[in-house]
Amino acid sequence: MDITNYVVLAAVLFAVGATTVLLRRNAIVVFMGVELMLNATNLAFVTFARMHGDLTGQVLAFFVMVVAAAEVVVGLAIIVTIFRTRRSASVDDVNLLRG
Amino acid sequence: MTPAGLEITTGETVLFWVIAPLMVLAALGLLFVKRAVHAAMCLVFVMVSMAILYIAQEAPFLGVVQVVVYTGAVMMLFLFVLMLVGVDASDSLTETIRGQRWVGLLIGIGLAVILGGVVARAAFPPPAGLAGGDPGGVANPQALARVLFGDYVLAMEAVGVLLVTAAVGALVLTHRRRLTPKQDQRAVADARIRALPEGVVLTPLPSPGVYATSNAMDTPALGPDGEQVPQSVSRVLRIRGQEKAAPHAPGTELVDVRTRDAGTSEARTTEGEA
Amino acid sequence: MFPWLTALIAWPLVGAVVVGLGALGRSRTGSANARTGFARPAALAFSLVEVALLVGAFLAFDTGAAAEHQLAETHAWIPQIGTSYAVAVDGVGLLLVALAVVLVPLVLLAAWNEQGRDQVRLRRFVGLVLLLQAFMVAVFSARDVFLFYVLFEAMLIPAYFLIGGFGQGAGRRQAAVKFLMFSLGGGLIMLAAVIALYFLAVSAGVDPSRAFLVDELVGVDLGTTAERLMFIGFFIAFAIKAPMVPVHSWLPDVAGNATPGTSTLLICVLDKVGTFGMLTLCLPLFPEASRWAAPFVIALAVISVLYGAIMAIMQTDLLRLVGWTSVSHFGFIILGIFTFTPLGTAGSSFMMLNHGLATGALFLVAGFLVSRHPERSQRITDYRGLRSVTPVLAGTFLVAGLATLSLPGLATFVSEIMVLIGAFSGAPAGSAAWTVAAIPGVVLAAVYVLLTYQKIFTGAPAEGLEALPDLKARERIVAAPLVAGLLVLGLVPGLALTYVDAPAEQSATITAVDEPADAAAQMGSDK
Amino acid sequence: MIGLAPWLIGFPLIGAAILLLWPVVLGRRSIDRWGHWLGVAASAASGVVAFILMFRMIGTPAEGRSVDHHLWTWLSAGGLDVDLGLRLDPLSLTFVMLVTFVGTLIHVYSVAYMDHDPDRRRFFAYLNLFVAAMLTLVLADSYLLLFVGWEGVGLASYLLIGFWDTGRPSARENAVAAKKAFVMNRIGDMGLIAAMALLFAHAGALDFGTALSDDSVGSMSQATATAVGLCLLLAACGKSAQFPLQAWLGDAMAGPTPVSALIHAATMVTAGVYLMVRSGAILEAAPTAQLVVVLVGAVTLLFGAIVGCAKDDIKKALAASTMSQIGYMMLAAGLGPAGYAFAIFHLLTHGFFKAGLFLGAGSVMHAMGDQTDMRRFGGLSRFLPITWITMGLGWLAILGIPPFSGFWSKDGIIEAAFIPVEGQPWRAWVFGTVAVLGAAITAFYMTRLFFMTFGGRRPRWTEGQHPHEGSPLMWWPLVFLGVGSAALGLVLGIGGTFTTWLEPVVGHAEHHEPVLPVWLIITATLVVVVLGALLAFRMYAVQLVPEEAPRGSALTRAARKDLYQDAANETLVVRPAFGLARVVQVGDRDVVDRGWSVLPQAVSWFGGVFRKAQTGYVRSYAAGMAGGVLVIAVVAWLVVGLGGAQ
Repeated sequence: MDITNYVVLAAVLFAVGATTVLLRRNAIVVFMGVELMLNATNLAFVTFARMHGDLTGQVLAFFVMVVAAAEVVVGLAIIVTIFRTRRSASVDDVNLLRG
Repeated sequence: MTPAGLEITTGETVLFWVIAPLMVLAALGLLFVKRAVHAAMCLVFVMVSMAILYIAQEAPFLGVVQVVVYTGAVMMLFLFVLMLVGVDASDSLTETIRGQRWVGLLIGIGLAVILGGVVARAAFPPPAGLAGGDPGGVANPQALARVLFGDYVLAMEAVGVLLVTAAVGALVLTHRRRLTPKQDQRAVADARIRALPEGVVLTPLPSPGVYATSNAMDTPALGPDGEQVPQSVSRVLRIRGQEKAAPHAPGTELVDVRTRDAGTSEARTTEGEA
Repeated sequence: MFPWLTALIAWPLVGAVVVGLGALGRSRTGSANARTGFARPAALAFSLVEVALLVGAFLAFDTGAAAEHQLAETHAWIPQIGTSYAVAVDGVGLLLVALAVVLVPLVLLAAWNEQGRDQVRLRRFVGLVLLLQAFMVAVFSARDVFLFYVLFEAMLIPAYFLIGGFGQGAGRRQAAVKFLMFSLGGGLIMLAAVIALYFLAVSAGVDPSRAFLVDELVGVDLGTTAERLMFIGFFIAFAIKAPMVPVHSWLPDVAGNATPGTSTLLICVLDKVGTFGMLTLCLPLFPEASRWAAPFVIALAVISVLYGAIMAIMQTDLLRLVGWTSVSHFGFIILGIFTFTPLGTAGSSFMMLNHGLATGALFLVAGFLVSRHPERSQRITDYRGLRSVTPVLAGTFLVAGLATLSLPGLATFVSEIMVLIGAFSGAPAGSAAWTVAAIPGVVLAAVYVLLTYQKIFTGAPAEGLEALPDLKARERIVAAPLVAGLLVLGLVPGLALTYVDAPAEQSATITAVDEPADAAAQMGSDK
Repeated sequence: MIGLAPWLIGFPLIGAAILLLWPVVLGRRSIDRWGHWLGVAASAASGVVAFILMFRMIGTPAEGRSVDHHLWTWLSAGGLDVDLGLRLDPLSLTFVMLVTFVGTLIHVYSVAYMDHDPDRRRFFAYLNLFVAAMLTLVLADSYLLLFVGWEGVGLASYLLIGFWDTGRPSARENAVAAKKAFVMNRIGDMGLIAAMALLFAHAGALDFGTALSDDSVGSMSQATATAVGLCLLLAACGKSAQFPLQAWLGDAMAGPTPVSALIHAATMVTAGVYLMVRSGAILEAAPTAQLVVVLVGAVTLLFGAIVGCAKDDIKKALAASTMSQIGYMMLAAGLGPAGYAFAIFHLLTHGFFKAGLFLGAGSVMHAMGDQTDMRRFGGLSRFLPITWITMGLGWLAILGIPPFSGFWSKDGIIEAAFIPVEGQPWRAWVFGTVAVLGAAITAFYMTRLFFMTFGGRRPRWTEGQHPHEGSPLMWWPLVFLGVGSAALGLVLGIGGTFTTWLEPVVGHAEHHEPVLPVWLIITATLVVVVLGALLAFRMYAVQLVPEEAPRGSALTRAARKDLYQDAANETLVVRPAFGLARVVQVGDRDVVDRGWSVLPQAVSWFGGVFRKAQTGYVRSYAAGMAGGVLVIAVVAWLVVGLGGAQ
C-alpha cells in the first residue's frame, strides 16, 4: 500500500468536514465539522512526519490539538451564550451582520 | 536515513482498508444524520479510528493524546453542551438558504477532487519512517518530548497561556451577570412574611402521612381535623396526579384516628425539626 | 532664539488640554456645580496670552526681510520618509497667524452665552476652539509639505465637531458631513500629489531626508507633465477649501448651520489655507504649471466673484448670505494671486487679512442679531425696522457690511482695489478682460449688503421685535477691535503692506515669464 | 500755512466721529443737547481754514498756486505708490470754498429745520461726514484718494437720503431710494475703478502729478485715452446723475431738504464735473470720449429740463433742474479748455442759487407742513417774504438774466458750445442749439415753479395751513445764498476773473470765435428765456392752476414719469439681472449642488448592490471563503502548475 493513501483519506475527511460546515445549521454540528477538518489535517501531518522521517509533523499535530481544544472551549462557550439568549443553536438565526 | 527505510506491513494495509472506509462513512454521517447526538457519536468513532491510525503510523503518543483529548475531553464537552442545548432537538435537514446545498456540495466535492488530485499528482519522496531516524533509538514519546521542550519550548509555553486564556474566556463568556439582588436568607424570610396575606404559610409544610398501611411520599397527612392535607405531598407528585388517598379518609372510623393521634404528632415534630 | 512659532502652536494646545480635560465626562444639562464658569474665562485667558505671544513674534520678525521665512525651526520628524517639523513664516504667513490668534478671543467672547450653561459642553466647545487655533497657527507656519498636509487634514477634526456638535441650524450634522467630505476629498487628491512630489523630488536629486521641505523643493525641475498633474492635485484641494465655484457647495450650508463664531473661524481663517496654499505652495513649487493654468483659474475666480455675489443677493438666510459673500471675496483673492503681478499678489495677501476682519465682523454681528430674535430666526424677512430699536447694532452691522462691500477708507477697499488694478495688468492671457468682468462684483456687493440692511433695519419695526436690547458691553468689545482694525488698516494700510509687499514681489518673480510690464502696457493699450 | 490743509478735512471728520461715537460710549442724552452745534462748529472751522488758505493763495503768484501737501504714504506695494496727499490749487480751493461756505450755511439752516427731529445729532454727524468726504474728494492728489472721497460722499448721501428710514410711513421708500442712489453710484464707480486700472497699467501711478503729466498722457494711445475717458465719464454719470444713470436723483429727494440742497444740488452731484475737468488732459487726448461727454451733457440737459416742466413736487422739479444744469456743466467740460472754466464757474454759481432754491423750498415746506406738491401752494409771497425774495433771486439767476450770477456762467457755456470744432461743423450748431433750447425750457419750468409757489391770487392750500417764516437760523442762510446768487457772477465773471483764476489748473484756452456773433447768441438766448418765462407766467400765474394735475399731453405724462427712466431700467437691467440671478440660484441648487450629491449617491448605490452579498448567514460567508480557496487552488494549479512538477 502506498503511504499517500493516508493523505488521500485526510483530504476526503477534510472535504467532508468542510461540507458539514457549509451544509449543517446546528452550530454544534458545524463545530464538529470544524473538528473533523482539524483532525484531517492532523492525519496529514502525522503521515508527512512519517514520510519524511521528521518529528516536526507530529509536533505540529500536537499543537493543532491543543489549539483545537482551546478553540472548542471558547466556541462552545459562545454557542451556549447564544443559545441562552436566543433559545436556538442554529447558525442561520445569528445573522446580525446582514447588510 | 535510508531511502527505503519504510515498509508498510500487510497488517497495516489491512488495518487501513478496514478503518478508512468506516471513517469516511462515519464522517458522512456527520453530514446526514438528523440528531446532533448521533453526529457526535459518529465523530467519536472517527476520532478513535484516527487514534488507531496514529498509532499505526508510528505516533503512539499522539494516538493516546487523541483519545484522551478528543474523545475524552472535547467530545465530552460537545455532549455536555448538547445536553444543555437539548438532546432531543433534531435538525431539519431541509435547506433554507437558496442554493447553499448545491454550492456546499460542489465546494465539498471540488475540495476533495482538488486535494486528492494534488496528492495524486504530487511527487513524494519514498517514505522514510521514523524508526530509522531515531537518535539513540528512544521511543516516540521521548523523542517528541525532546523536540517539544527543546526546539518548540516557547511555542509550548505560548500554547499553555492560550489554554489558560481559553479557559478563562469560556468562564467569562458563560458567566451570567446577576440582574437581581442576591437572595440571601434574610431576603427570603422577608419575602415570605410579605407573602403571608396571599395565603403562604410561614412554617414548613407538613410532611406526608405515615401510616401503618402505607408510609410513602405520595400519601398526604391528615390534619388535626382528620382532613387530608394536600400540601404535605410533593408538588411534583401532585401535578403528575400520582397522589394517593390517605388510608383513613374522613368519615370512617374516627376512633382509630384518635388512638393514633399521639404517634403522628410526634412524628410531625421530629420531621419539622429536621 | 525663542521658538515663537512653536510657542504659538503649543500654547493653545496646552489650553485645549487644560480646559478640555473635564470635557470627557458625560454631559450634564443645566448643572450648576462649584466649577461653574471656569471654562470660558480660562479659554479667554489662554487666548489672550496667545495674543501676547503674537506680539512677541511680531517684534522678533524682521520686516525688512519680510519675503524670507523667518522664526524658522526645523527638526527631523520621521527621517525615514524625510518629513520634518519645519515651521517658519514670511510676512503673509505672519499676518494670517495673527488673524487666527486675534479672532479666537473675539469669537470666544462673542460666543460667551451661546452654548448654554452646561459646563461639560462649554469645556468641549472652548477646547475645540483652542485646538482649532493651534492647528490653524501651525498650518500657516508649516514649511514642510507633509506637515502641511497633516495639519491641513487635522484641522477638519475640530472644525467638524464645532459645526456638527455645536451649530445652531437644524441641518448642522449634514453640513458638517458635507464639509468633511468635500475637504477630505480634496485632501485625498492633494495627498497623492504630495507623495508624488516627494518621489519625484528624490529622483531629481533632493536629499531624501529633506525632500518634503518646501525650501528644498522650490526650483526643482519635476518635468512638465508631472508638475502640471501635481499642481492640479494641490489646486483642487485648495480650491475646495477656498472655496471656489464650482466646489463651493459646502460653504453656504456650513455658514447657515454653524454658529457665527465657528463660521468666523472657519471661513475667515481656516479657509484662508486654500488661498494661502495657492500662494505659498502652488506658485513656488509649480511655477510653470501655475502659468499654464492661470487663464483657467482666473476665469473660475471671476466666475466665483460674480456667482457668489449673485447668490448672496438671492439668499433669504442671513448667515448663508454672509457665507456667499465669502465665495465672492475668495474669488477676488484668487484673481489677484493668479495674475502674477506684485500689486495683485500683495493685494490678495492683504485681502486675506481684511476679509477675515470684515467678514468676521459681519458674521459675529449677524450672530448678535440672530441671538436677539425670540426664535433665533436667521430669515432676513423676519426682521424689520431695527435701526431705531437697536441703533448701535445697526451701525455696527452697517460698518461691517460696508467693509464687506469694500468702502474706501476701510481696509477691504485697499486690498480690493489693489487686486483689481494689479490683476488688470496681469501677465496671463485674458487677465484684463476677466478683471473688467469682475468689476461688476463691486456693484453686486453694494446690492447684497444694502438690500440686507434695508430689509433688516429699515421700515417699521417688526412685531415682537420692538423692544430688542441693543448691543451689550461684551458685544461692543467684540466688535470694536474689528471695526477699529478695518479703519486703521484702511487709512494706514502700510502697517500690513510692509509684511506682504516683499513676498508678493518675490512671488511675482518666481512666476514671471518675461517682462510683465510690457505685456501689461500692451494689454492696456489694447483696451 | 499749507499745513492747515488737513484740518479742512480733519475738523468735520472729527466732528462726525464724536457725534457718532459719543452716544455709543457715553450715552446720547448729553450730546443730543449740543451735538448739532458741534456739527456747525466743525463745518465752520473748516470754512475758516478754507478762507485762510484762500487768502494765502490769492497772495501767491499764479504759477505757485498749485501745491501738493503730502501727509503720509498711504499704500506702497507692488509698484503702486500712493501718498495720502492733498492738492491745493485754484480748482480744488474753489470747490473747498463752495463746500465749506454753502455747507456751513446749510448746517446752520438745519439746526432750525431739524429742530423737532429726535435724531438731529445723527443728522449732523452725517452732514459732517459728508463735508469731510467731499473735501477729501476735491483735495485728493490722486485718483485713489479721490475715490475715497467719491465713495465717502456716496455713503453720506446714502445715509442722509435714508435718514428717515424707520418710524415713518414712507420709511421703506426712503431706504429704497437711498439704496438706489448708492447702487447707481456704484455702477458709475466701476468706471472709476476701470479707469484706475487702465491708468496704472499705462503709467504705473495713480496720482494726478504722474498720471496726468504730459509724459503719461502724451504716450497714451488713442484707444487707451478713449477708454480711460469713457470710464471716467461713466463714473461722472453715476455721481452727477447724468444720462443714463440719472434715475436716482429724483428719488434722492426723499432725504431731508437741507440734504437735497447740500448734496443733491450744490456739491456732491457736481463731483462728476469736477472729475471731468480734473481729468481734462486725458479727455483732450481722446476726442471721441470728449464727444460722448458732450453728448451725455446735452441729452441730460434736455432730459432734466423736460422732466422739470412736468413735476408738481417742488423738490423733484428742483432735482430735475439740477440734473439739467449739471448737463450744462458736463457739456462744457466736454468742450475742452474753452469750456472747463465755465463748467466750474457754472458749478459754483449753480451751487449758490440751487442751494438757495432748495433751502427756500425747504422753508416753504416748513411753512406748509411738509407739503411738497406745488399745486397745493400759491400766493405765498405775502406770507414768506424773505423766502420769496431770496428764491426770486435764485430764479433770476438760474434763468440767466443779467446781471444775476447764472447769466455769467451759463452764457459762457452757451457761447462755448457754439465754438466750431475742426472737421465736425455740425457739432457747434447742434450743441449750441441744444444749449439755447435748454435755457428756454429752464426758463419755463423755473418760472412755473416760482409762480406756482408764490404767485397766483388764490391759495390752493390744504386745510389748516398758517404759513410763516421760520426762525432766523433758517432765513439768514437764505439771505446769504440769495446775495450770492445775485452777485457772485458779477463779482467773478466780469473781466474773466474766474477764468484767469482757474487758468493754472485747466490751462489757457485759445480764444475761438463761435459760429455766430457773441452779441447775437446773448440776445437770442435772452429772447428765448424771456419767451419761456412769459409762457410759464401766462400758464401758471395769469391762469388758475388746477389743484389736481390735468391729464396733459403724452409728453407731459411721460415727463411726470421721468420719461420712463425707471421703467426702462426695470425692463432693461433689473428684471434681466434678477432673471439671471434666479437662473444662477436654480442652477446652483439643481446643477452644482445636486451634481456633487451624485457622488455620495453613487457610493450608496454601489453599497446597496454589494450589501446584498452580506446575507448575515455564516454559512454563506463560509461558502464564499471555501469557494475562494477552491478558486485560488485551481488557479494556482493551472498557472503555477503546482501539481504538474512530476
